[in-house]
Amino acid sequence: MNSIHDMGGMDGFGPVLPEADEPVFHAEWEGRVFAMVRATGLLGRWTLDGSRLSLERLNPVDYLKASYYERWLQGLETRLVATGLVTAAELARPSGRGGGSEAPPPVVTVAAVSGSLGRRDAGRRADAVAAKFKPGDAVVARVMNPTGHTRIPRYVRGRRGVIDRDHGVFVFPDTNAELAGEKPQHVYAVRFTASEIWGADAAERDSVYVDLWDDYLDPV
Amino acid sequence: MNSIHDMGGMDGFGPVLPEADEPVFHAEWEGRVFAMVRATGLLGRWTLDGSRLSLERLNPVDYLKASYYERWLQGLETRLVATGLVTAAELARPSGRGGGSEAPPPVVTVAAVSGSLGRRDAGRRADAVAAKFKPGDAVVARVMNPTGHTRIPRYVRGRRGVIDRDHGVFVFPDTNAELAGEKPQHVYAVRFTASEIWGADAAERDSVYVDLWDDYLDPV
Amino acid sequence: MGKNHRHSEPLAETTLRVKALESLLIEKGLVDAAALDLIVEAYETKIGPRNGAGVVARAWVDPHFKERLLRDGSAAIAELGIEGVHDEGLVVVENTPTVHNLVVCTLCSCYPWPMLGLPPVWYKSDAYRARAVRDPRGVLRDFGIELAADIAIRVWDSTAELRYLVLPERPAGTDGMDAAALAALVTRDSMIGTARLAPVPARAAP
Amino acid sequence: MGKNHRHSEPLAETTLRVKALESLLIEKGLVDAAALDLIVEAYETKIGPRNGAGVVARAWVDPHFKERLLRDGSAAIAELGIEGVHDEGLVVVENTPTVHNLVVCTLCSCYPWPMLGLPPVWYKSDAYRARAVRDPRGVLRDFGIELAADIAIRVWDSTAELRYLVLPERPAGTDGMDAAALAALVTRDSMIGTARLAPVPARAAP
Repeated sequence: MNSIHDMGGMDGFGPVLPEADEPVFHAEWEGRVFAMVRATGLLGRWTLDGSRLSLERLNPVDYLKASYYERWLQGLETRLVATGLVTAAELARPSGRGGGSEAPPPVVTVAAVSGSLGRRDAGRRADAVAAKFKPGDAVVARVMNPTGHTRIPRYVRGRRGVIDRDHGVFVFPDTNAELAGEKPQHVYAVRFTASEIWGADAAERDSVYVDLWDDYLDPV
Repeated sequence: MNSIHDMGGMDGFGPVLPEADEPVFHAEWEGRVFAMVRATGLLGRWTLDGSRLSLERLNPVDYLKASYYERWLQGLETRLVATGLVTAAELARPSGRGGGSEAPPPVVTVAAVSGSLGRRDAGRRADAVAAKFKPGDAVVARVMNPTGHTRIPRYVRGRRGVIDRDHGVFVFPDTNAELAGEKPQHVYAVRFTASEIWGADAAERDSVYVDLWDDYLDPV
Repeated sequence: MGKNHRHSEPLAETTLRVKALESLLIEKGLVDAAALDLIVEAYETKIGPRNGAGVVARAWVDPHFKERLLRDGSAAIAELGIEGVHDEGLVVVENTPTVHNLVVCTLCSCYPWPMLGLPPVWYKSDAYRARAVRDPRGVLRDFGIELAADIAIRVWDSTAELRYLVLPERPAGTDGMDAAALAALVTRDSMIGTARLAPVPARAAP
Repeated sequence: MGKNHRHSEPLAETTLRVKALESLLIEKGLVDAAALDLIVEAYETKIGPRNGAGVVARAWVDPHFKERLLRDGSAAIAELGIEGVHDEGLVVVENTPTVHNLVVCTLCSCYPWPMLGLPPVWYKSDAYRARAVRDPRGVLRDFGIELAADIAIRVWDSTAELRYLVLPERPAGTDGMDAAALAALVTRDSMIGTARLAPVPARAAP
């Protein structure tokens, strides 16, 4: 969807402000949100694409106002409720434990987490899918504006590029986000000249490489 | 500039919510802001394009959070300060009159306003400028991403259309906004099919007409 | 529910800021408060959709006027003595049984003031600006209109200084009505393209 | 000054909301608090840019490793025993005197965690995501780098599940240094592409 998250090429956000000696987390709650997102991902109730979609669906004002981990928190709450793992009423309850019942043994344990630290399902698949393109081929990024999740940024749609390399076969985000099939296919790094994307005033030698799936590309 | 104001084709803003029996202004201050913007426009210190630019330069969060007349108010304050008609210190002063000095006679009077009600300089010029295109010509909207004011929306850049009609000669927004010259040139209604802009899933018969200047167009 | 209803929030700070700015402009001799009053009054009481409705009704009853109106909207409307319009470059686009027109300004809020007055909040809303060009049929659904697939939609994005007015179809059941009676049937939204005019039921015999 | 410093604002409400959510997940038997602790601890203390710096230094001293690294980053790094990386599809792109690489994720915040740890706030900021693809030279200026016009910039937008690591140029003045000493020179930002490594001044004779 063309929501505010697709911000490549937008103006008006001001300078980039590096922070000296930045901590990993700026507050304890940020670390807890990060950990909860990682841990609940192991429950297998949504895909990485689906979790991105839950952020993309935030209202644009809420998205821009929120800090990074506030966005993650909102997205996680949305996914938990959408999958029925948690109810909206439970979320709205004041902080602290509910009734007296003993908690059942946890699904995501220390052992489960230890085995997956730094690891994730990156969507690579072993399926033998034929590649539509090979390095050096001229392609055009499709003009498409799906209302669901997609990973083709607005700024390359309709622009011509060249296949730089074939990364292999991966699940397709547009369908995978809503559990509508993995549709595995080749992903390529596609090289676009900066002037093709931004116009004649772009630096002549500069280029932008974007990773794009077969279903986002047409031959020129 | 590609700021948040260029929102054609974006998702995520929710439904359109018509309001029954809507008043012209929802609060007295809205009418005052509207009137101040109209009246100060007669001072001749900025162009209509320049006043648009002052809104486009709002930070995206501020832009989206603000109601319509709040945006106008922020833009007006910016223009008044930028042109030196008012100082930032004066704006920051608490409400109410300042020192005891008598106000000088106003520049924008009732008489000045009466003559201009419902009228404005719409940028049409009598210059004899040759048209680059004629109705029926196939054109492509230029891929360009100027960092200043422009009136070519992102969603048509790089897309092919047909000249529907020639509206005549008008000042060019990109230069006129910053008082860098009127550069008068022809403006055309350009017809784009919805599928050319949005892709194959758009309704086959639908189209979008966009008014574009000669400097935004190339022949196909 | 978003921007459309922000105006109902408390805005004490904004009110003060606006009052301060007005005082400042007056104090500095830039504007006359009475001039501001005049502008507000004109848009609250004089400049509104009745102007546009009169033009539409006239086009329905006078085929020659309609032809001139579609060829050069500003010139035709100048005949009617509505002030200021000829500066605008008004373009009138006609709905037919197979074409439906819809007007938007994706970049700000351009709107034919002299014809319709100031735009409603929804017209200036982010939702309308963002969606009208991409999903006009969805937007029409928000207004309760389900447009048949075989009707072509033409969306007019007012990116320049031209202003667009939709000439809606004359409703069925209005044969013999005069221009004044017809003008009373024309709604603001029908001239933006977010409404279609309902047929007028036959009157019972007297 | 925008999003980068929002984290310094009071966030009492958010803190409570996060605590409530964690209690709820534990109470429902979904996650173990100790598992959350382990994740936080790993990213606060173990998984960070030292991993990437080791890979870069190794490539500088071992041309065969460098060749393998540029051909298949994940496979080469697996040789070094850094956990989990081979799942990622790591792509290493090399800076040269005529090419400068810069990594961004315009759509969210994709970043080579196993190599660099969690991304800094600026990498995730709207300003960086919006501008890196359009105005990489301006972004580099925000980092104090003025890149010569004859150096070609390659911006890598991480739109898929590949992750990009920049192999910076080996600084002048480092001849004869071993991998451990070289690794200490490699900064996080140089592996994202928003820093270049300064030459090492010749040491005074002992």
